[in-house]
Amino acid sequence: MSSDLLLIVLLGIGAAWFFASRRAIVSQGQSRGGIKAMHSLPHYYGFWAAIAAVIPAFIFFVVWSAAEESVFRSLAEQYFPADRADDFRPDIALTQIQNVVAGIRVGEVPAWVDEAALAWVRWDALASNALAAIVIGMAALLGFLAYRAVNPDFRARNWVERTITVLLAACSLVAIFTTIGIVFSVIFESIRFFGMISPMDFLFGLKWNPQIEFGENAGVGVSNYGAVPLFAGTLLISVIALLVAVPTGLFSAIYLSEYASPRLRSVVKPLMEILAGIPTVVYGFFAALTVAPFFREFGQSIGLTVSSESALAAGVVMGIMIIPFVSSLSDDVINAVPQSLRDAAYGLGSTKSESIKQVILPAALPGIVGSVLLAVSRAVGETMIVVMAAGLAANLTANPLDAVTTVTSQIVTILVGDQEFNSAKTLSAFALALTLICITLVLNIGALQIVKKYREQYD
Amino acid sequence: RDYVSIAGSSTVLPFSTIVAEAAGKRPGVKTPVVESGGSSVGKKGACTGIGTENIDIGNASSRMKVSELDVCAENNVEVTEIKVGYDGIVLASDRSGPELDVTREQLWLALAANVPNAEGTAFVPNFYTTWNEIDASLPNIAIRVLGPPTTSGTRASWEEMVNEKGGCKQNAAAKAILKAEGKSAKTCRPLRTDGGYVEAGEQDNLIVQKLQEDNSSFGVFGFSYLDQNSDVLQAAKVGGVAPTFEDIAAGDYPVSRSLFFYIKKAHVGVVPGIQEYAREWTKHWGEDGILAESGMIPMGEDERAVYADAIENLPTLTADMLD
Amino acid sequence: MDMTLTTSEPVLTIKEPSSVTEKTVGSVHVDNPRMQAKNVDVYYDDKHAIQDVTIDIGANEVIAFIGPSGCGKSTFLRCLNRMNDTIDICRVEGSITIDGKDIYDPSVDVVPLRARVGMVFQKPNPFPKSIYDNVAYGPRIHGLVESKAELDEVVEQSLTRAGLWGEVKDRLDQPGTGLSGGQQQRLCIARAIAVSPEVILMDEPCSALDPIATARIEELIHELSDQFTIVIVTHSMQQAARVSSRTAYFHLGKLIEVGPTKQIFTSPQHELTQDYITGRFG
Amino acid sequence: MDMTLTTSEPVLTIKEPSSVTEKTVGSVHVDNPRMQAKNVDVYYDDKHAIQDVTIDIGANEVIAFIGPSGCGKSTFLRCLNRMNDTIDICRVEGSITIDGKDIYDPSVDVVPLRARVGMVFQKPNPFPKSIYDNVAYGPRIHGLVESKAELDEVVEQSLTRAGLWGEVKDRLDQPGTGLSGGQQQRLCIARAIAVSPEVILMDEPCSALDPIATARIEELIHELSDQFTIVIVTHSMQQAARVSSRTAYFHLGKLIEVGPTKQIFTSPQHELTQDYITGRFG
Amino acid sequence: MTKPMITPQIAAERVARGVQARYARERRFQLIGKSAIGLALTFLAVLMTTILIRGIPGFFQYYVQVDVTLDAQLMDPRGDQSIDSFYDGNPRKIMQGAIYGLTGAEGRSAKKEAFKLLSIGGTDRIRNMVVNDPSLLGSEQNLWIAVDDDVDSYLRGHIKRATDEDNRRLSDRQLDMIDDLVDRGLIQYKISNYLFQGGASRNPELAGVKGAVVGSLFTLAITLILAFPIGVATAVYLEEFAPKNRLTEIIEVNINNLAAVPSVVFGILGLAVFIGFFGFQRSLPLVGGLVLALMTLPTIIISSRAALKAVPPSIRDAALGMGASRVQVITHHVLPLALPGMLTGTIIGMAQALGETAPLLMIGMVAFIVDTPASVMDPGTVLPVQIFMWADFAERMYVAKTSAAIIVLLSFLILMNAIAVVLRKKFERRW
Ligand SMILES: Nc1ncnc2c1ncn2[C@@H]1O[C@H](COP(=O)(O)OP(=O)(O)OP(=O)(O)O)[C@@H](O)[C@H]1O
Ligand SMILES: Nc1ncnc2c1ncn2[C@@H]1O[C@H](COP(=O)(O)OP(=O)(O)OP(=O)(O)O)[C@@H](O)[C@H]1O
Ligand SMILES: [Mg+2]
Ligand SMILES: [Mg+2]
Ligand SMILES: O=P([O-])([O-])[O-]
Repeated sequence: MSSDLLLIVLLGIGAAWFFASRRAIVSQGQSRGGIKAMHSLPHYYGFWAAIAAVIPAFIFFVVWSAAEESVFRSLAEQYFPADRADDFRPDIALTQIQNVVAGIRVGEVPAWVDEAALAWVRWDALASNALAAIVIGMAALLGFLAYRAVNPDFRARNWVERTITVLLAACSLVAIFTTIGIVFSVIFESIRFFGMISPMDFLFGLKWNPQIEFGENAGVGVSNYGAVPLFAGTLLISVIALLVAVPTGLFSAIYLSEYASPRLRSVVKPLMEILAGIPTVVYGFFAALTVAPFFREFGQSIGLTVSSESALAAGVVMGIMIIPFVSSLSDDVINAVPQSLRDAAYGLGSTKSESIKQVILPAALPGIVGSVLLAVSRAVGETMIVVMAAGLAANLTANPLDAVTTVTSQIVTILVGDQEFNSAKTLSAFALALTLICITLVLNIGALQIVKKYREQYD
Repeated sequence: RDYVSIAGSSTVLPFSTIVAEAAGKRPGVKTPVVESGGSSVGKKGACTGIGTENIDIGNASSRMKVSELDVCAENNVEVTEIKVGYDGIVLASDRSGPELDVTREQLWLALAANVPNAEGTAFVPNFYTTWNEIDASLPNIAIRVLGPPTTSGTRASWEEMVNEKGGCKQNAAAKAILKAEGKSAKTCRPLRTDGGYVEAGEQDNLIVQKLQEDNSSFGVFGFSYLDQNSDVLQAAKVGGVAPTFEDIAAGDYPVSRSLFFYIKKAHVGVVPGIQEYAREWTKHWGEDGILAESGMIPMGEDERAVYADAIENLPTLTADMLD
Repeated sequence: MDMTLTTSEPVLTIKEPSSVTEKTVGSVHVDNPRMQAKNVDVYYDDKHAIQDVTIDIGANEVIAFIGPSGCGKSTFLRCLNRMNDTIDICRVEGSITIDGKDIYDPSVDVVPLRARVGMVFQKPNPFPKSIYDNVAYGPRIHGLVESKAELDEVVEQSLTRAGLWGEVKDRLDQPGTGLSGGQQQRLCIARAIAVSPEVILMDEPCSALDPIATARIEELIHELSDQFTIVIVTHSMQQAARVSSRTAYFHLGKLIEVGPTKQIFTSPQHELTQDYITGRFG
Repeated sequence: MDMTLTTSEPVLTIKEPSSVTEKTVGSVHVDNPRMQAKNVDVYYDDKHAIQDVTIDIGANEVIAFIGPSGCGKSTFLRCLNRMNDTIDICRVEGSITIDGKDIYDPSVDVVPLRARVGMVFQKPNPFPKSIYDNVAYGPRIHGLVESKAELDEVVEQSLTRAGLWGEVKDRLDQPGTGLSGGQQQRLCIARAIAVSPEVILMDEPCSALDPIATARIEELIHELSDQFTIVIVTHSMQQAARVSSRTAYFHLGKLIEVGPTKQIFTSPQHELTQDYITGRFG
Repeated sequence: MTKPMITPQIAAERVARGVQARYARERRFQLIGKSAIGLALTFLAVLMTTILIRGIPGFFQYYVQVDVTLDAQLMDPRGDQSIDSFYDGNPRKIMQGAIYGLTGAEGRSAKKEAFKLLSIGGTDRIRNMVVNDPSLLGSEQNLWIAVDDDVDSYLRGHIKRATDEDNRRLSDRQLDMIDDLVDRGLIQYKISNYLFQGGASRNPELAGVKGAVVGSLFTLAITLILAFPIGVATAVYLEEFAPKNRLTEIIEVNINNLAAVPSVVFGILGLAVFIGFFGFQRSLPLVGGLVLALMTLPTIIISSRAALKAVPPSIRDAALGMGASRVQVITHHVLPLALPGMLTGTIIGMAQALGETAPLLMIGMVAFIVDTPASVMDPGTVLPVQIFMWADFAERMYVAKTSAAIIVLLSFLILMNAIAVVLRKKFERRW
């Protein structure tokens, strides 16, 4: 039986037990004085039986399906020719067998492969029948047991709800597992990196200049892995972006929530949100070919040397991109400031702007900080604009007219470009990622503290 | 897996995809999937692991080194090397800008991280800021060359062919210093990071566009981008030779390299379509083929015959073939 | 004493004030009016929330507005310093004057008006700022002081008058929101008096407070009454009786009766007032 | 009549009930108790909001909880159907029984408990659903009816008993939130009685309503009192006097005095009760 | 009681003194607000205009009208009308004949140049015609065949006759032929039927976004199917069930932190876990969807929690007071009310997922994939990747195609948002 069909059958069995149990409880209840005499509503008994039938069987199905192939592969090894040539490759042989099973015959196929494939097909049939039998049997049996257990005193609702709660809790673990997964997928490489480059040099070094270190080029250039210029560049570009996005976004939010008519607001807000959805390649071209030359020419006209790749161009365009993060989220937060604070300010004779500046904004600060943080995250994570408009040169500078680069764009460039998995250069991407995550973690904990502190203050 | 999986050099990618697309037109053949990643990913991918979770063919814009072949040996993987053509690395600028006719040695002086000092006694950080400081015949404009980042094979080739072979090994002062310090010429390779050479990402189109914004800048990229944009770009002559189709093919243009792909032999006969894909190359790699049309410089007849033969017989690449 | 128990049977018929304009019972005018409302009507969109109310508010008196829920006490109170302007759908007709000047005149600025007619709200609403900044807010925005020293003095004086100085003088830089409910409300009063208003409007200022805190606020109102005109809305007749000298009874948007507090509570003249006072409803 | 005016000077000293446990004045027990609270203490974290309260609630009586703001009336009321469970920091000690069964017993399911002890809140809070669905919600989740016809009947009956049927029978499918405040509150009462509870808890059910709506609700309470036990929290002594047969006076977390309403209002025995009744505070 | 330092009279004077300046400040403040909005909208307008102006031409391309005879001999050399036979055929000859006829090209080099005017898509097209309908063999057809990308660029004015012949990709003779065809009305500018029907192609005139659109659909479907329920479930658990303790606080910080993790790191995760550990193939929309789902999850969780917080407690109280269980309160009352807010978060998250390339680089979705995926287990790519790759191809005509693809992506985005906004409106029925 194909697995799709099996799953449908499984659902069918669940549905059957649902209806059976529901019916059973209704008729049992009848003799006891109606639904009122039962602990739970009939459909909870139904759901209980369905859960009992479907969930364990489904888990079994998943585990079996995951394990099946490796079992077959080990079984298939018995078909390998006894007199194996030196270049006999078990994995390729298995692939070949599986190809034949899938109906792909490439070139001439040795007889034993055909035999193995035939066996494989047999096992497959056997296994899928066995699986079907077990899954259906399990579902039927457990469903039956649940069905039998049904009686008006059975706390079906509590059990169903407990299952739901467990499922919900399981979902909240996904976020945890994601983090664990991320840490695990960068930690080993990072450790290897720190085995080659001392963490001190990495964290406090002032020069970032990794050279290709493999193949012909091994040991040729002197690589520097000082991450400070990257973090400084990230900071510089983010600050420029925030200088564009925060005032524009915040003032837009203020105007929309405090002054604009609801209609204007309902039109302008989604319009501004489009800015966040424009692909970053577009922003990249815009930054590199429109904004950067503009700054350069403008700079020249007033006697400044502005390089074509400048933090300024990248930062400004990135700022445009993240305006909606600040405007939309701040707008929500400003709206949520209790009316009582506005009343208090107006009652004392504040003008609107005074009450906004001195009361509403301070009160909304935690939320605004949150929205800015989200905007910063987006800015820090952005690569395309940086690579296209700010270049990749890791200059340690505070001059926005210079070319700089950011952590994320280095990570992406390293991982996308020519690489060798054991070179310090490639590994440095993982170390950068790990460091960045640690830094954002600290930032987030800090932000949480700010939010906590201010949250105590109003309301 | 019922399709061919290819990865590697971003230089070979455009040509590889053209062939893949053509190969996929046959009924019942799935078009191969071509990923980028760089030459070393291609070479390493070809050499690591057998089994359908690994790639079948690796593209590379530089030939496998013995050390790289060792990886294959370690993994018990045999590969076949197929050369498909050449690519020239050009230095180009906007047509409205000054023309440039330089030698590789001058380019080295303009772009290397370290150059011999005026007395020729030691390497010092590159101090040239304008072209005419290197040689009076060159224009009096600031040195500003946009090119690929350190993660690029194109850049590595440039460093090898210009800085090492065309620069340090030709320059008397440099040779003397190297000898005195007991260093190999390889140490001449790194490019300057003080702004004379600008890492502009691996987006060659962007470099082309930036050159049009600023006509005193030069850009380093593959021949095909020059070919497509010949109406707006002019190429610098290197060693007196302009990067034309004919001169690169003839080997006269000094900054050019060969393009390869490596077939994981064990997958032939397992994953369908590998050899068919390789054969497809032979249909297009001639002077009139669509690959030439897209800017790949074809090999000569004889070489084509050799590699067409290799595609049929799949000889295993061995270390002595590489020397 | 038996008025509260005239019946333990529910009252079924509540009379609405007749809809033809009926004159308010009692003397709506006083000799030395600080504010005067004449034929004021207030609408929320179509809803006629205040109907033809005419009343004087005397200088330095404490006047209480009482009446059942929804009768328009708050609405009328908020007209007195144009806080209703902040509600889009609210429309005010008729005239309200302060010291003879119409506050709804187009030439009148609400900003100085609200500095003259301060407001204290039902729920204490200190700003999420320090105690000092809460009190200093008004003088600062209105530019009432010339120096930091002067500001310090205004803050101290206001807090003292609000009976809070002793309790907070050592922690002026701590957030106002950290105070207890009663203290917060006194802080709000201090904040209001810091701009030296002539009139202070209070909308059920004690309804969120416990009896002990309430007693302190009432005491404070009593003390402030010799310098300020105070209008207080309250649900509690007892409170009205304790703090006010005049009382106005509202019913479904109309001003039914006005008079000296003593008189309203002992011998109400209008039937509705009487019913309310005697607890037949409310 | 003069009790409200014993003084127009503010009262400055509010006595707190002495902190040593002092027995509640009056008879806390009744002959036919439906619910019994014994030595109940409630804490919000450290805050001791209810202190050692013992009281019986008789079958089919209307009992009123009165007392100044923050004295714990709502807190105690919410203990009676374990609505306090929803507040994390709230901890209840002592025992509360309904028909002799401890409702805080770990084996007790709150769901059926709350079906037996219904609740009506201060602010009318109909579900954002149709009028019909509002009333049908309880019977549906508790499985009280077997068929649509039966459900229709329950809905009609409940609305009729809540005195709302006539007003809404033509628009049962319209949103409950579209009704006026008083109608909404009656809808909430209808919703509560639709599950045929034994006890209905009402927390200031009329405080958001105008006098006309309030009168209807009081009438309704009166009518319901012959089938249900009703516990009502109110700020208005008049209302307590009108609707209840027994009254309990709370003060700062303590139950000070319980007794027949008439007696509490005419001859309160505890000093605090007396002060409150006579309007010295509150 | 102390005498007030500032009497009401003094106060009134001082207030009056400053009031004009304060109103001026108020007006300035409003003006700043308006300019901020104006500025943001101007940016948007500039960007959108640029995109539209650049992109619209990408929806069109030039076609040349040719008459061909589907010669059975050439098309079906084996004569058995089998697929193999058709693929052994030589439709190229037929196209050559047609174009030589049209241009009157004589001589080897002229013929070669003439044939280069046509896209190679033409030969594929006539082959497909007979494959799909063998009865067409031998018939005469009048077809509009796409011109080669260089010709297209010339017609668009990107290649100019004024340029030195050596420096352009078309010879003078070719230009003459083209001009002649244009004069005869045989070349026309028409809506491109390759853009939406074609997959990725290295022939810019044949390249289309179909594969990428389908890939994006598959990927986003997986993302939505996973991220929305899991995100909402997590939010519900944290907001409604979880005890407030250290663990939940850690989860909260952790989720906030995940929102700040650069997207490429999710790609690293996907590579390590889904491809490395679970052994999925590279380039699968399934894996892409999984990675993007993990990336989108924090956004959805954070906004869903905010939406849940905003549900008025009175509704919960009402339902609890009726004896509803927690799960019932949530499913009957809280979720319906919180859904609009949850949808907002989903819109933002999905918009970001739609535009992502960096994490997909790591899992092999940045690849040249011609075939349109038929399921989430077929290799596929997505729109932003397509844009990213096209933007870097050397051929000029990709500039227009890229811009057109950007418009397609934006339309996709706006469509997605519109659906969500409509849904939100529907649930927002405020009672
Ligand atoms: N913002 C508003 N929009 C529409 N109607 C309103 C608004 N504010 C008040 N109303 C209505 O105006 C009437 C008077 O309301 P108001 O708040 O003035 O009553 P109140 O006497 O202060 O009542 P309470 O004692 O409950 O505070 C009420 O019917 C109320 O519903
Ligand atoms: N959720 C809570 N958390 C902490 N303290 C609370 C909470 N709810 C009530 N309290 C405190 O418990 C005490 C009793 O509150 P409760 O709401 O029961 O008073 P009440 O008599 O109903 O007052 P009111 O008449 O204002 O409704 C008050 O001091 C209050 O501040
Ligand atoms: Mg009010
Ligand atoms: Mg209460
Ligand atoms: O990708 P490369 O060809 O530069 O190695």
